[in-house]
Amino acid sequence: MIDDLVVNAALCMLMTAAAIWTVVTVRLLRAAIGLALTSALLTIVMYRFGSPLAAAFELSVCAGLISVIFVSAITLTSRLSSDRLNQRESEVLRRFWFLPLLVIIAGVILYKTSIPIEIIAFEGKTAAQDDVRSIIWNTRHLDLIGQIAILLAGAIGVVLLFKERKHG
Amino acid sequence: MADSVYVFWLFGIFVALLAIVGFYCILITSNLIRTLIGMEIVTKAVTFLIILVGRSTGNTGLAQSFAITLIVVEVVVIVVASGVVISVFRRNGSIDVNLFRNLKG
Amino acid sequence: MPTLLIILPLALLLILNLPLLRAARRVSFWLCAVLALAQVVATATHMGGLIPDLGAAFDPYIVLQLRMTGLSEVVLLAIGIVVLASLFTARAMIADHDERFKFGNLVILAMMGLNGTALLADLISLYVFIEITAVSSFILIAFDRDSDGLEGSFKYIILSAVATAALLASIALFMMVSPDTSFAAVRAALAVSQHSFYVNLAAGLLLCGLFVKGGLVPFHWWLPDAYSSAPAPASVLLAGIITKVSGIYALIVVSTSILTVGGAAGEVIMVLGIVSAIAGALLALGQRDMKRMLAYSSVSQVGYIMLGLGSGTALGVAGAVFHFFNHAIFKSLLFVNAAAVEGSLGTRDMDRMGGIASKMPVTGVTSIIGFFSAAGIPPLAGFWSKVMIIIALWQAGHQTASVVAVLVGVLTLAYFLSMQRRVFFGRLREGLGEIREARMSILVPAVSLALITVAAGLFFKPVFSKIIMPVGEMLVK
Amino acid sequence: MSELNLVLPIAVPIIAGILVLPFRAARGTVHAIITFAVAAFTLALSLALFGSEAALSVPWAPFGLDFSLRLYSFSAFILVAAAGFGTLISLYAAAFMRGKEKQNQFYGYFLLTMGLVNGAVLSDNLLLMLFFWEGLLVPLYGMIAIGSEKSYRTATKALIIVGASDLCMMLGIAMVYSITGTLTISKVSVATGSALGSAAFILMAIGAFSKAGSIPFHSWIPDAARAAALPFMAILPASLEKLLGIYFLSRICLDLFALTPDSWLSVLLMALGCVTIIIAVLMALIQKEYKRLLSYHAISQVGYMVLGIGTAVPIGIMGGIFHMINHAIYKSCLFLTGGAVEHRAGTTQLEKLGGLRAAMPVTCICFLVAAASISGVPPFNGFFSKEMVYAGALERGPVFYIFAVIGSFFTAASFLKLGHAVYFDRKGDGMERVREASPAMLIPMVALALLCVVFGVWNAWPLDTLIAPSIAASGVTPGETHGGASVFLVVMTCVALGGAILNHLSGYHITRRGFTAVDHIHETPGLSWAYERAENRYNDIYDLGKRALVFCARLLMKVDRAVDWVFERLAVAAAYATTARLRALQTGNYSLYIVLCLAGAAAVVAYLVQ
Repeated sequence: MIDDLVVNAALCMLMTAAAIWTVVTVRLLRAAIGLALTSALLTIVMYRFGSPLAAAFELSVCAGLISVIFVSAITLTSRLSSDRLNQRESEVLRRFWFLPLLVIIAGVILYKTSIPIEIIAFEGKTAAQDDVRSIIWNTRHLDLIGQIAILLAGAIGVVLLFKERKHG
Repeated sequence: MADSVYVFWLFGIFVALLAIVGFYCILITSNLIRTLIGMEIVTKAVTFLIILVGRSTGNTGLAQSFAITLIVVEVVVIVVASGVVISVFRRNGSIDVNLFRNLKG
Repeated sequence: MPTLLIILPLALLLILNLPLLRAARRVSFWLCAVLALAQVVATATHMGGLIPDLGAAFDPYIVLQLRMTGLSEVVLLAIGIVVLASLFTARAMIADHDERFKFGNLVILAMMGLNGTALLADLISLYVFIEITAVSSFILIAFDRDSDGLEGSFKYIILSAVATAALLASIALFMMVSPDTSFAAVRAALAVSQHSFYVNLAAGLLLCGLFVKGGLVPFHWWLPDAYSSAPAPASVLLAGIITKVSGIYALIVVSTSILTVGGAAGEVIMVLGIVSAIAGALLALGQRDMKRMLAYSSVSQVGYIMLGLGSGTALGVAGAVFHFFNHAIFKSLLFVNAAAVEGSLGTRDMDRMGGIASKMPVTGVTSIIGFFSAAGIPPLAGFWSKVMIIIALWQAGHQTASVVAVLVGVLTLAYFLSMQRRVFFGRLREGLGEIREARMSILVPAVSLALITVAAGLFFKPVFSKIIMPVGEMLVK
Repeated sequence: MSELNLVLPIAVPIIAGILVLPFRAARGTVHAIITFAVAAFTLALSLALFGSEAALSVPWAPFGLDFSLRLYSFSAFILVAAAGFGTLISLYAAAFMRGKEKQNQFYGYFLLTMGLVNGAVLSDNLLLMLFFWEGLLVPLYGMIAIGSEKSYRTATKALIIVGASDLCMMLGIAMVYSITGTLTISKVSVATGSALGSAAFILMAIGAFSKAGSIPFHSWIPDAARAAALPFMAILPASLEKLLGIYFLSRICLDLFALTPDSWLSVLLMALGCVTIIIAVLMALIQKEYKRLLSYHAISQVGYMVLGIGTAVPIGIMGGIFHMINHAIYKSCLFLTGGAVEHRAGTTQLEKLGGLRAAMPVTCICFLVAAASISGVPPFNGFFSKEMVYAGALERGPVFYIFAVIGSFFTAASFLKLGHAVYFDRKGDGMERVREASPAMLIPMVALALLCVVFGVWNAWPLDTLIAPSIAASGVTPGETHGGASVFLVVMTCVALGGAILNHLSGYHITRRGFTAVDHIHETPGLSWAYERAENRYNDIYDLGKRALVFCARLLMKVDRAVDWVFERLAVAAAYATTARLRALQTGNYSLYIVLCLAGAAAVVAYLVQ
């Protein structure tokens, strides 16, 4: 049990480190890769926390699809992106050394503060509630319909925003 | 139950840290794409929180379905947002946040 | 019928977008309009008790956790009306057929999201449907892909992401105490554990997320940018209903069916209401851009709604709901008029207008009606809802808030007068001799909305006792 | 008499107004005819209703807001008066407005005003009354705003002042409601003893004052009179709204609150009345423009009404109400003469006018009658009502009486100046071709002047049939009043009037111009003979006194403008300064927005978690 906790904590630390790297690295492409790495580490933690299906989604969508989107957006825009912006960005990011320190301090402070957690009470566990597929298909139709709609909105958005405009 | 309390409290710290990193990124950068990356990190923090709550309460079914919904919705938001960024680039030739201050007052 | 309200828009969209049905796109505008009109008619007849339930027969086949209350009826009616107004405005303002088709699609998507928000009773679904509406409106704001539109859209995306993060975190925290995220379950769980740190944190985050969505001061920053830079028909929809449903309606529902209004949450809502009412009115006073002024006026009016909600009494909540409806009507009316003016003059700068009421009489008269209703001049509907809110505040013992609400009325009058004077009254400005009245498809919604405002004011007695007050009593049990 | 007839005087003018409003007209004949017909119909109807009592109550909206109207002696009397003025003015307007711009708006607003005034007079529910009362803002604003290019400022100022005081009234009504639990006027009766009761009284009185145009809510009236090109703008505030304001003040004092002579509120009202009389009349004295001078008198005369009602003794109250109706008569008449002069001579600057007596004899005679009336010259109506107010004031304390008499002296002095400057002095430049006004303008003028005489000579008739029943309905027993002015009062009045005449003559003797005749001699009457005897010897003292008085008048003018500045500039400037601060936060930088949002969220969460 303790081992499990230690491994999880170590993974979370790695994940935080990856996130920090994502933020402080100067090259945008590397930032996108850092994001994918964060996502992948999160996937492992999720899997170990007993959420395999969500973990699979996280891996395929966040680590996969979103990275692809970012990389394509970066290549689409960096082709002509001015040097001035890059230079200023790196100047700004030079100030980012401060971030890891900030995160460590915040972590220590949070660790030392003890906020009483009074209630975590979910004991009426039943078979139906345990199975994620049955929950999705049996009780959350509305969310499914919503997801269809939002994907449709995304499709319209892609058609509208990614395409070059006909006139002007 | 004591175990769950400890788990929630320990990993809750990482949720907070991820959120701090994400917001820090949004606030300090001058690049629109990096802003979106910051947004993604904040979303990661929230996803982690949901899974953590599921783990602590044992209600993993609901937590997972919630997380999946969240992932689907977020990807669409990111797609639309990067579509806006690309349009901005096509229009202005730059994705500098500082060009983004026409609307004020 | 609740199920149909969600399924039909989605089905229509899917059918219209089938590659085989390119021919259907020509009539897509009318199909969308008919759908919205059907919603208006069905809701109105249902409210009037004329028909039992139009789609009750279909409901057993698709099980969605929806609930149709008196409040949802009011909101659904407002949604239908504003969507119609927006569609007609789009017909006049967007020339290209293909663009108009896409615009119609987005409007219907937004309508579906709004309908869902108005009908659901579950926090996760609330998040999903708010996001549907939000994503549609991101695209709508950036529809023209002009510089301002993109900027407004991006700011909305970013601040909306902050709001979403708060919303999600709060739902997750609520899941710690509740096995389910339906409103009833969360409410029951909260009754047991009221004083926990995390529960209060969750409540605070939930409120803040919705404050951002609804554009209350100091969470309103995106709102003027988004409203003023969106294309005209999109700002009708945004100002009239989108932010109101996904922010304000959600706040009303959440604070009455999850949190118990009148406690600390009620105090927070009331303080923000006062701040928004004052700051919004003051900010509106200093604007030159017509749409931006109307946007800030929205912030101020939303403050009134929050005041009514924060009072925690049945009358106050009823007043809030009625003001919600009235605001949807008169604010879309004003935005439709702004669209007409912008369409004719090609500018939104009020300093470059003047005396155009002589050239655009219908627009001028309807905008006076909208302005009177917004400023709370009897007997228009806006007067009644403000009176209800003020009386409720007084009765609930918040005399100061009530006095502030009255005084903000003077500010409201001041900025609307300044707008009317700069735009419509006076002598016609030089160089504007050529302008003409807007097209029919803008005048139709303008006149209809004006008539609704007048009618809701004149027939206040039945509206109040049959519809509004029962809603208030239902919400504050 | 069916109860539904009560709705007609309200509905017919309003509907006619709304119908007239959208249609432009080049000459406006049709508009004028419709307006006159509606006004005449209202007059006939109100005459038919006069003497009967009726009540109509239809539940309309919740919170005790019923559509309830009540006709009884007082409201019937005001109804007749309002309709009468409306008819006369509409006739006059037909001549004056011919061929002017924006006739449709003028007649539309005019009809709306008539309907709304009738509604406010008849309503028996406080909120319903407020409804009509606030509604009057719309035509008021519109009427001022259509005047000229720059009238918007004035219109907005009027709207803000009147609107703000209406809000006070709304608060007062809310207090009354919370004290008594009812909004029906005939059922409300509040004791003024309690703090809340006193506050409610003051708040509601503020509403009445601003409608009536009493100090310190007056500053829009003179501006409106100048800014609006239409003399009617001055007529509506001068007659209809004043009628309404004083009507409501007396309702407050008599019905709602039962003001008693021993309460401090009564003293407050009287003090306010005296202050209004003196300040406004001193400012009227130094005006150099016809309509503006009349406007300040309109304010000053309100002081007499407030003083009379504030005495809370029967004779004073009757005097106040009688003065109200008299004032409406002679002030309308005076404004009509001003309008006629403007119409024919093309200016209302006193400096340019002069010697119009021969060219406009009828106008001149009407002016003389009305001016004599306002100054309180014996056979005319103003004399009798003022005597009653004096009697009431004397009963309460000599101080108030002395103020009132001083006011009377200055009134007479300023009207001597006005009349002399306009009608009698040597002819001004370009006044040769001035002709008498048209019959449509003369008829109302003559009718009003005749009324001045009728109400003066046969004053027992209006007092017995109109006013005594009115206040009797409110539970005040009218005593033996009419015509019974005591010898002392009459003598004092004559002394004041005589002093004013002497004063004027001596001033004219020096400057040889009526226009400047009172600019320099504002001495107490007792000293003017001394001046004549020894001009040089007393010169220095005289100069001193003259300077002091002119200084006082100028100072008061400054104070007046300062009050105006507070309303017009300071409030606006403060609002705009705050606006600028707030707008500075909206920098366009969304990082800042996020920080502010997070800060707000932190505050909210901290408050909830605490």
